[in-house]
Amino acid sequence: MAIGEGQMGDRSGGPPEDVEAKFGWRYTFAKVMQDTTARWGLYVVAIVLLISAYTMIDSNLSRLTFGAVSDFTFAEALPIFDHPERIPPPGQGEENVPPAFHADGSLSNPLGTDPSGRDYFTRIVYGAQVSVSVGIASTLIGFVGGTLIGAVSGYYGGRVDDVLMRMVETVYAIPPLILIIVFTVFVSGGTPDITYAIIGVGITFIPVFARIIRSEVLSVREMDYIEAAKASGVKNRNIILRHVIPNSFAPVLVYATLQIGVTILIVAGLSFLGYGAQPPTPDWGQMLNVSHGYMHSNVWLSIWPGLAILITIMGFNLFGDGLQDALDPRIDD
Amino acid sequence: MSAEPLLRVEDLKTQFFTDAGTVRAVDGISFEVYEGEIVGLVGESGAGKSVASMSLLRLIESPGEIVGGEITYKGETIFGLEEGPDGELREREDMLTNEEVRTRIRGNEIAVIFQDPMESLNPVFTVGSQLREFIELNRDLSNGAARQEAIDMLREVGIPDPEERYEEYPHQFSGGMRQRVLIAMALACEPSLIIADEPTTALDVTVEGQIIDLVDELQQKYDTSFIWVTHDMGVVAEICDRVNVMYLGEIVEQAPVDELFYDTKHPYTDALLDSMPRPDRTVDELDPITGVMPEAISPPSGCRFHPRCPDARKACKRIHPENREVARAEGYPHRAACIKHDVFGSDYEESVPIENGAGADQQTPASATDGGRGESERTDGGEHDE
Amino acid sequence: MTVYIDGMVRKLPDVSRRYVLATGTAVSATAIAGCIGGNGEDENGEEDIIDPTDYDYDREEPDDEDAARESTMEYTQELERDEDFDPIHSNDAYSAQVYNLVFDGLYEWDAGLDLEPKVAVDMPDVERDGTRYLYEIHEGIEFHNGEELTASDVAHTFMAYQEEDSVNEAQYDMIEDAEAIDDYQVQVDLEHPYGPWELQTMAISIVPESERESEDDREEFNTNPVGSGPFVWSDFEFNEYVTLERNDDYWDDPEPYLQEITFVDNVDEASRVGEIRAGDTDAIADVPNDDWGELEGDDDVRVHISESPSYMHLTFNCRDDAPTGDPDVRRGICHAFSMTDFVESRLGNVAQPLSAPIPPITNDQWGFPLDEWHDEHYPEYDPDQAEELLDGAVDDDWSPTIAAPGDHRGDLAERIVTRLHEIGYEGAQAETLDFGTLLDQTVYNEDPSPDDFQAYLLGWTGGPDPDAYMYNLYHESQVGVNQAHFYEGSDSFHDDIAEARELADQDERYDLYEGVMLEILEELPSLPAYSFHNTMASGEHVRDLHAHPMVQQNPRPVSEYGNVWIDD
Amino acid sequence: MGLLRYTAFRVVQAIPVLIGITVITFILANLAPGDPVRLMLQGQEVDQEVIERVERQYGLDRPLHERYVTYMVNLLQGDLGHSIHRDRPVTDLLIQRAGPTLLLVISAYAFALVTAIPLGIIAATRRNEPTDHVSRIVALIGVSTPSFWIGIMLILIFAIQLGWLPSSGLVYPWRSPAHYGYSGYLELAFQTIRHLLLPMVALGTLQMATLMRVERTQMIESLQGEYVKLARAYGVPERTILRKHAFQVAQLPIITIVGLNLSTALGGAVLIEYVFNINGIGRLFLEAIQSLDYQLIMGITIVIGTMFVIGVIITDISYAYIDPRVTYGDRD
Repeated sequence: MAIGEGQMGDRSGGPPEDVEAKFGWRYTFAKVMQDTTARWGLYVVAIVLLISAYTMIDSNLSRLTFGAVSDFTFAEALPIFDHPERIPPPGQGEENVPPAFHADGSLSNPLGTDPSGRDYFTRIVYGAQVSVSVGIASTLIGFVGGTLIGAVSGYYGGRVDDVLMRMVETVYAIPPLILIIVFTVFVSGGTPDITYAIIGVGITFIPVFARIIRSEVLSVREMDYIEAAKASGVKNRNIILRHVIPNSFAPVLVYATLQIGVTILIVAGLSFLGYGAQPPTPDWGQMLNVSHGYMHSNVWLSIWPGLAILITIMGFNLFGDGLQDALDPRIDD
Repeated sequence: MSAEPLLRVEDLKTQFFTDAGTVRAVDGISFEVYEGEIVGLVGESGAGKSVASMSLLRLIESPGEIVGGEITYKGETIFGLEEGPDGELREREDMLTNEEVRTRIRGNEIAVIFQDPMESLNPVFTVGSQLREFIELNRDLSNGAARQEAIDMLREVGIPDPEERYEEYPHQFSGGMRQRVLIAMALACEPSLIIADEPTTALDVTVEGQIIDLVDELQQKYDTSFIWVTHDMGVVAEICDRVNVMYLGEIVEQAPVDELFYDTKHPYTDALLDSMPRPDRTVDELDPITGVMPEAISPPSGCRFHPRCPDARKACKRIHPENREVARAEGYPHRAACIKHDVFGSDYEESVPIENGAGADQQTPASATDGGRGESERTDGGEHDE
Repeated sequence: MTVYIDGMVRKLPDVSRRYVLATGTAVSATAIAGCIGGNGEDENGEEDIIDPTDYDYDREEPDDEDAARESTMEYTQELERDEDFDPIHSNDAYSAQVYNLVFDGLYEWDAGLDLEPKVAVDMPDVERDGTRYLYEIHEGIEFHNGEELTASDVAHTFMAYQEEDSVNEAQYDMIEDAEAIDDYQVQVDLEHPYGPWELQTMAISIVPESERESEDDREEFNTNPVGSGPFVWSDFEFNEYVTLERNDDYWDDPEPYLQEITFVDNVDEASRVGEIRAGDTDAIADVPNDDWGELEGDDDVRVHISESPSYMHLTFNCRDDAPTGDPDVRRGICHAFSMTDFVESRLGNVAQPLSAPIPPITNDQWGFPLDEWHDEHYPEYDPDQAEELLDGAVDDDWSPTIAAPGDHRGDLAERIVTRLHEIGYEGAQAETLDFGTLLDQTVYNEDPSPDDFQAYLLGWTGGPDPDAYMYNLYHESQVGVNQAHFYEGSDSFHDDIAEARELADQDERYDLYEGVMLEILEELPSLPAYSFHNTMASGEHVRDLHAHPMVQQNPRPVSEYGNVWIDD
Repeated sequence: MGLLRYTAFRVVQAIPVLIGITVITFILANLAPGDPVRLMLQGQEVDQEVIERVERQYGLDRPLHERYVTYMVNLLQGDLGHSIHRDRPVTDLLIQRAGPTLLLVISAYAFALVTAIPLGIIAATRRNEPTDHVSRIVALIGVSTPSFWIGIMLILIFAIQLGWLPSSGLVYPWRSPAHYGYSGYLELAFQTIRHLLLPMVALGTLQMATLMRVERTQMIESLQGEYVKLARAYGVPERTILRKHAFQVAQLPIITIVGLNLSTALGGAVLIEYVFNINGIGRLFLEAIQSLDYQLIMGITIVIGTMFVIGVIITDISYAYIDPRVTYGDRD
């Protein structure tokens, strides 16, 4: 069946299929920087990426070097940071402290603490790494899987195309959140974990990428140099890898950027329901899961992670929109 | 010719205000259209032909704007400015309002045939219903009568089985057939003037011939005036009575068609004619115009054609010639904007020729404008309105 | 009747809520709560752990009785009902909350967990060394179908559990026979003396024999029950709501004011609190700890609380192959974190810390010296001692898993693990699991390896008899059914538990249980954690509502101690 | 091909996908951890004999492919199996729970369409003016915010702080007013809307924002179309151009996206039903997952997948109905 009519890419907005293969990096970058909103998007993305890279290195280094979680992390060298997973010992530290601007708040916990007494600001900052790495990792899975399936399907056509496309449509037909939860719970044997979530999300994104790549391949396939390669006896596999895929890349790359935002949204939902990141990992969705129980007693616990998600996804969307505009001459705003 | 022209355009200026600067798409053109004649508007793409023709209907969209000049149609002012008490320009009181232009001019007085028949029809409505809608709107006919008129018109423009095809959608028509529909649309509104904006460009040559013959025939039958916008001198020769040659927003030559071809007064027209395939010449003799037309956002100083002009001299860089009458034929003036003609009284003859050879080919629009507009002298003493 | 509930599975229903019971005669309630959690006050003089008796509201009477008799109430339960309303087969507290209003008990509990006669006229006569009980019942009690409740209905009820292969059969399998002597006298014979009988087992809901003769009858009866209670079954939509109407011909006093009561559920606690704050429902069950203050401070809301026989425990894998088979390791873990601190900071409004394997309210019937035990035996937070005990007893790369459901128990597991990390056992991990998975991995795990779990956190709700806890949670016969610590214990440990169960003499039972409990505190096969209170919140317009210690008795709209009406 | 035949054609085309959905769910469900029988008998002392009896009863002793065939045969007769945890037929449960979910999803869509289309058009016609900027920012926030978070915030603001709207649950318009103690159908309708408002907005915001972005882009594109220029040149009033000439063309992609986004909306319903305590399929799904009620999980997944496929078919058919360019049949 014809789910999507080639417009599956529209899940999150503008159709990417007409993007021209005009893909000079500098040109693109310059165009993105020209647009005020896209530029802000880029800044946000850059900041979030930097934070996650920093916290990732920091937490890994401290684990490798010092062992115990309670040991020194570089972040703690800065007075505003605490360790994201440390619970203050009995008698020290307080639970559910409101943000600093609140009458009962304190400057040492600018955003307050969570119900276990952990510094919320630190946790929000460290939460970036989970969202971002999950976003990127699962988009990558979808991207690679989709590219392979789409390329093979589009290149060979016929039966292969039929079978692959039916499979892809089947995966697409089950709403991602539901498919991912079923996948996560069953495959993990009832102990969900962020790894399963990443793989699950990646799989549900394969169809979208496959569809885009396939339609690109269908147009690339007819081009002269492919004919020439075929005629000169180059193997199918090599044609696909060396010629077809690289030439179909541009629109998918744009789409991938936009998709990272969608991924973060879905993973937030998963973690909120308890099927994504598990405690005590600081993850925004997981923090919303915990803070949901405190929505009446400490509203701020729900507000901060939500804002963090909102800003991050907005950054990716703005940047993706800018990238799309830069690569797609159809509409100039 | 003594009669009042149907349409008079005087010093029309249309500009686009973009982030990159002001684009003077139409920069002070004047021409007339008399009843029953086909007037050509010729030039390369980007010369401002389409903007000029859309200006006549006040169909210029933001960021474009008509900034000066006067358009008079059958004695009514489609566009006209006057100086207010504080010296600022304001719209004249007798100028038609937007609503008046829409209801009294567009369609029923001046109709349009667009360039791209594939895109001009709305894909989700039947051909007939679109035709009928415009007829109803412009001719005050009842629904049924408009429908009958539409079918008659379709037959008139040579569409077989018009009753059936009336119910069909644009995608079921070929390009030529769609252009016939557009022609039927224009004629059915019974306007006095039809602006045909490159109506045959998108069609292949045989279809183009058929369409031109059809228009020729219908024009004589209905005695409608046409403004025929094209870049193709061949079409001009075939169909037009009088021709305006446009270059970079200006009319550089204006003459009855025969005069233009046999007594060309402007080097640009010459170049256009040389670049046109003609039965009396071999392919080898084709001589494309050197260089590319600069962008209207930064026109060259002096004569705008001078960077590409084989006859250019130093004076051409300086002097910006207006379109002056250099001869008269068939009762119409033959105007040209080139200072090599005596009426300009310039120092052309004494000026040193400029080498516009292979080097000029490479000249980018930007470098062609080095020195800027400030230096240019206008022979008409006109004001820059920036 | 007999009910046990596995403690407080918060967010969504789980497969196994259960029951078990006991009875009692006893001591009046004293608030032990405050004494256990250290000084009970922090520096600001605020109490960290609230005292439920502070929330004993005075009785209220309506000014306008007629208006009160017009009132209707919606009660939002905290979990979905299984929708089994036949007391013989029903196995969940939330269905029980409904059917307890439809049926009358032979005996019913008062607010101190004492049994009081209801259908029965008085306490039973005991004969044959505690194996024969004679009951006399009130005359003139009518079922909702108009038939009289007679002794044969009572006998039928006692026997039905076994005859119909009820899931509750195990709690009644000591009954040898029950028969009506005349219309108003019943004789029940037991196979052996049964300790908990008088404290809890004989509190059964009487069902009409005539309505449940065939399998089909019982099927119908299960979702359209007929009892003799103060409310009559009215309307029911599976998994949506149950509505009961006042029984205008109720045989006993008082007759309810409420004309109608509807039970709905909302399993999400934040959403439930939202409902009561927004005034969308009249009362909700189970107030979350952190919303207590918010609701208490809300002028439109009244909070209700009662101690309950709930019991949370941290139980260890005591098999020899597990490091936690070593009592030093168990004690080391217990010293590594502070239970008191956890309860004070996370659950201070809705729970109290424990010092023995029975909840304080159960002890109200028995009077074990819990304070003393706490001081002498309960492991307090002492990281140095923890390190000392663990050092050498386990390897440095020891990586115990503590499994728990994803609620407050998950938080506790996380807390314990963090503390173990702090003293250098970096490999310790908390595993929060769905309830079904958790049970599979722990209790139902026939051969649990040290990798499956070295400790787990679960809960149990019993009643006034210690047997509910001792037998189910510690006796070796219950391994793989209710627990999985595989604790072997001293020579007499399991025998004593079994013996206490089959004794009628409560003093002898006291002595046996004292030894068993002290051994548990000493050897720590499991660490008593905390006991949840039963909480409710109601709109201010809901009057004369009082929380009951047994969760299945709430919201208890009508009793000798309260008669709820809505004051609009 | 006529519209009817096209419909039949699309339905036939959907069959492999529907079968695919059953295969995927069946395979996933049979990877279920733990022993379903033990789950079923939880809390009871079981011996091997009982386990085997139950296995036979549920056919769990037979090979996977045989079980699949049995499952499919039953499925075709409308039997989706038996919920172990709830001890009820899965089909009954789904029928009972489908109403609230459909009510929620459909009203969220209605909300999204009713707001997105006018806003998109306004933004397109006032391009780069303040109105446009504001609505674009709203749309951007809309596509960047988790729906459940919007739900939580709406509850806190409108139900708790302001007390204007209920915080949870739905009032079903198909029940009698008497059930709720309402005076009549008018009050029933009013209360239905009051209860629906917050979850509808929470679930619909993402759809609204997505549709609005597409609507704006499409309208801008459509307004630049030659046919709009032509209509202007023939003196068609601007309102007619907007409402008829440009609008009709711009709606085509919207229809497709409405169908495809059904997948997001159905997934979002899980979260929204959880946050608002709505007894729909979404919450049933979460409960089924919690209790590993695998027959129920399979049933729900298949039904939701089917709902999506039906949704896409409906939108495809309406697309074909509106867009004359679709030549029924060779469109894929």
